[in-house]
Amino acid sequence: MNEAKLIDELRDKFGESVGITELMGQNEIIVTVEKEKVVEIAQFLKDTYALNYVISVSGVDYPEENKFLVVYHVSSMSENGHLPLVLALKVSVDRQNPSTPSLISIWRSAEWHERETWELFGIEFNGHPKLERLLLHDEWEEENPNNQFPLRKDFLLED
Amino acid sequence: MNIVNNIENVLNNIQIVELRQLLLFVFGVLRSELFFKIIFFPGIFTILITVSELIWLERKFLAKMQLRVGPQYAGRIGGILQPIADFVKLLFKEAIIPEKADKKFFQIVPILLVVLATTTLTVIPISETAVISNLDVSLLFTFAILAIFPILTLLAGWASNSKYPFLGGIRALFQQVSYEVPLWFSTLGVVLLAESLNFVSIVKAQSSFWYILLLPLGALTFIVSMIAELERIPFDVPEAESEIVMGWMTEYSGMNFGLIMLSLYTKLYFASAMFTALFLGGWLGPSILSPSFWFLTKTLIVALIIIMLRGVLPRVRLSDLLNIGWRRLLIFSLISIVWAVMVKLFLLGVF
Amino acid sequence: MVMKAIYSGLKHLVKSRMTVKYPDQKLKMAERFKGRHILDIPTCIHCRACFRICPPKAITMVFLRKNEQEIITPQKRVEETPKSTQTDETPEKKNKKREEVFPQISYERCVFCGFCVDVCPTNCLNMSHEYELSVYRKDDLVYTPEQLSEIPSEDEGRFTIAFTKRGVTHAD
Amino acid sequence: MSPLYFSVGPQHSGSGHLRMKIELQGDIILNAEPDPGFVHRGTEKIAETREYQQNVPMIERQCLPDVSSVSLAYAMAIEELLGIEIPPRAQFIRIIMCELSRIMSHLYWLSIMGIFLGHSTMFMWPFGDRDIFIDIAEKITGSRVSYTYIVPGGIRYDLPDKIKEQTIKTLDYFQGRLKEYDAIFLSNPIFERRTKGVGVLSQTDAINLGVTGPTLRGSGVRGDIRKGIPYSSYDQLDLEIPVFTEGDSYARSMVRFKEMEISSSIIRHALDNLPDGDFAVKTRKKVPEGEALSRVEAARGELACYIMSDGTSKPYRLKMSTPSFRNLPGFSLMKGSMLADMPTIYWSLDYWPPDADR
Repeated sequence: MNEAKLIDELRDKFGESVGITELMGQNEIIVTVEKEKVVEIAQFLKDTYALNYVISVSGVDYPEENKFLVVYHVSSMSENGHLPLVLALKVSVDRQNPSTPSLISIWRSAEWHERETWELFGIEFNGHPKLERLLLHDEWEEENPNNQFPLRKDFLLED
Repeated sequence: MNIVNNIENVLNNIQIVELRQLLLFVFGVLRSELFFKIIFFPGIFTILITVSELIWLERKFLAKMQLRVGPQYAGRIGGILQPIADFVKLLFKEAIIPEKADKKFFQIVPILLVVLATTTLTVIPISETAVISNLDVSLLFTFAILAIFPILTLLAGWASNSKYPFLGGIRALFQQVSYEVPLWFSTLGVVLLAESLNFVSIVKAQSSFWYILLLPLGALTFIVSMIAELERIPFDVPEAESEIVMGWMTEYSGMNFGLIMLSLYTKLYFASAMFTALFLGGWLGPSILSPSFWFLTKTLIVALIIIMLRGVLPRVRLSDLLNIGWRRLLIFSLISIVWAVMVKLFLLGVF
Repeated sequence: MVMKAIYSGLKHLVKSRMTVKYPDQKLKMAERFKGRHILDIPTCIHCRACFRICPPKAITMVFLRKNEQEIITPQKRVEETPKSTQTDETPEKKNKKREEVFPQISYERCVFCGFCVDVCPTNCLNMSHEYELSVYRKDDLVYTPEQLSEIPSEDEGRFTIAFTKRGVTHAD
Repeated sequence: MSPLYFSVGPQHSGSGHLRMKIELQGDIILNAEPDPGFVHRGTEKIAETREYQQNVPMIERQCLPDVSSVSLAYAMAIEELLGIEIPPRAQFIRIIMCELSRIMSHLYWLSIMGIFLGHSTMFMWPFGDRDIFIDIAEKITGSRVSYTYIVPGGIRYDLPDKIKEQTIKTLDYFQGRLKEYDAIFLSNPIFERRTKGVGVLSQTDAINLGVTGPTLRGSGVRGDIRKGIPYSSYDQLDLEIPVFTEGDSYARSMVRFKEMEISSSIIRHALDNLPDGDFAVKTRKKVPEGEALSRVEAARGELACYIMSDGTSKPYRLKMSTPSFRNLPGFSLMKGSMLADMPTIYWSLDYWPPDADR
């Protein structure tokens, strides 16, 4: 399961839409991808490299660079357990109207994670069946109409 | 006896006629033997004492089985007065009646439950003489009273007018109705052998053989369907905490809840008393000890078995509950009747 | 069948009980148990290390109160402390003599993690075995340095876990 | 008959801090949808305002029955960022603490499973026996529940001296207790009747839904990080993973029950060949820039801790992907089952509301 082969294959298959890729310590790959191609790349990863098990989806806010980063951590799980490979698929999203295609059709397990990222960051996952209030209480919108999304950097805590 | 005499002649020379007759009548009742039976021996007083001690016994027995202490401070010796303390506490607790509830029925049900539970005990003979009403159809009488309980529980569930009690009430109805049929069939065997419906004569007929030895299957089905009738742990479905909080008792609080608990444990006492009367030969026992002592120890042992089951078994699902009720227990009870007939013809023919 | 369960249940009727009857029997705490803090006032060098490390910010630095009698409520305690000590930057200049401030711990916020004990250079702040800190008024939960310096009474619990033949129980 | 909507609410005796919106037709559940968030404390937001070491007590409070695994995941992520190597003795003591908290967490699960099925004795025994393990943890770490013992850079104190004998004695006593639990509850015909064939999760569904931990291993997938990607010298310990293929509540419960035996044998093994040496390494306050993902097998499942640091002494972004949050899809198993199966399925997922809400 050598990681370099995967990166090269990704490079030649998708060319420019695959941004910077790094090889982290023990078998962990970071791939940054553009928004448009993310669905195909995810489908490709799932089919050829059996990366079918989403560990977590986390949003990261970069106010200075005016962008969000949605990080999909995906690993592969087969009948006899974990395979060590973990791939961090990063999608950068514009901060003003953040929206990115939802990957539920490919990875069913990303559903709840995407819903939570939508609620705490405000990143639209179009195609997600059920983007509804999850962790915060129902009257959250009325209470703070302007900054609704707590995990953004500009949502300041008093303490 | 001179106290009685001089009270009597004091009453006699009261001038106002009506008052005199009334007081004489009241005094007559007070002295009558039936009054003593109703109020004291097999009646209200013993029932209350034994029932509250049954509650204490259950909590202490389960605590010991679960390696914990149980009631300890009330009444210093091992919390013996804890049930009384609970009832006094419940007296002062606010009996909340839900606003949308059907007030009339909501309040009648606990009272009716307690009344019915204690009336069933009037026919159970604690000893040869100590039975309040010696009906010759006393077994039939208990059938009738026990048939009213499901209606009351459904009424309680319906009157509370909220979701959980409604579900609990329906489930209680399913359970109690479907378990009454095997319950009565299992007693038929006993009636066949004793050739009478009267408890006293049933017990007398067991002088040679206790019926549990002759009809083991009947006894088993009786116990199992009685536990279902009492809604106790293996068949605790109407009051399943994890699904529908407290079933049909959810909305009751304060003394209403206290009365319902009292009626539940009175039914437990009645169930074990009926089992001893029907199958363990009520007060029959070697005569060194008084007959009522024998009756009470046997009832206590049966109650202990029922309580022990509560500490040992989890709750059954509603679907299995009904399966067991209609399929297995019904067949067992029918077999026990056929068995009783065989025993009647061959075995007793010989004696 | 059900018999196995019944047998196992009945077997436990003879086993010994697990419960510790708390008010009369008290558990003997482990030697490292992290209970209420004890402050050794003379050795404290007012370096505010505990103030900075405390995760829930339960420690505020206060002066020792000159007169003992007057009971101070927390608000009063908060204003009383000079403005500079509340901000968390390091004391202004090393050469300027440090204000004699001592840690005042509010047990409303303290999570007993023990970081302040680890980080204290002269380890004048340690933790006793006392865990019975319940009070009637919330303000009494704020322990002033003087209160922290009292060594709690040593009525230690004496009951420990004992493995007997009849199962586990708590013995003296 | 129109379906009956009712919510097994946050204050319901059968759910803990979680609301389940249940749609009932007669006795069959048409639709059961969990509504978490009642104990959401925003740990990830607060973590960004505190230094790395100050976060340890707060992060532990995410999953209180299983504290060491949470703090281990957090500590390992920071150590990966700092690029430091933990001395072997600290790694072994960390294993002991994790396995201890796994046993305690499974005991907690077993007692709640007992009371959910109406077995009051099964509620009391495991809670009582959990106390002897709490006593060991108190002797090692100084606090009974939230230890803050595993910190970035190793552990805070070494093992006290007489701890080995007490642990061995406790584990011997615990073997006998496991037989009792099995006799009175797990091999009880009514328990088997209520859990076999209830809430069946097939193997492919388990992987697609992304569930983790005993819920996964109950459906025939050998998914255990301790075996798949050994961390903190788990590879030096022999470790067999209980896997059941039926995928129903009974399988998930038996996985957890078997894991208690395995954990106690791991603790014995780790205690026997415990390497000596120092137990912690000096760490710097400022963590170099970068990101790290650490995966730990907590009692409820795989816990992934993802930290992005920007070179300051405070994390830029902390994301804990907790096992209970990833078992939320498991609630869809309740569709079509009976109301009486709702607690069985719910608690066979070993769902811990604060763990999911963070």
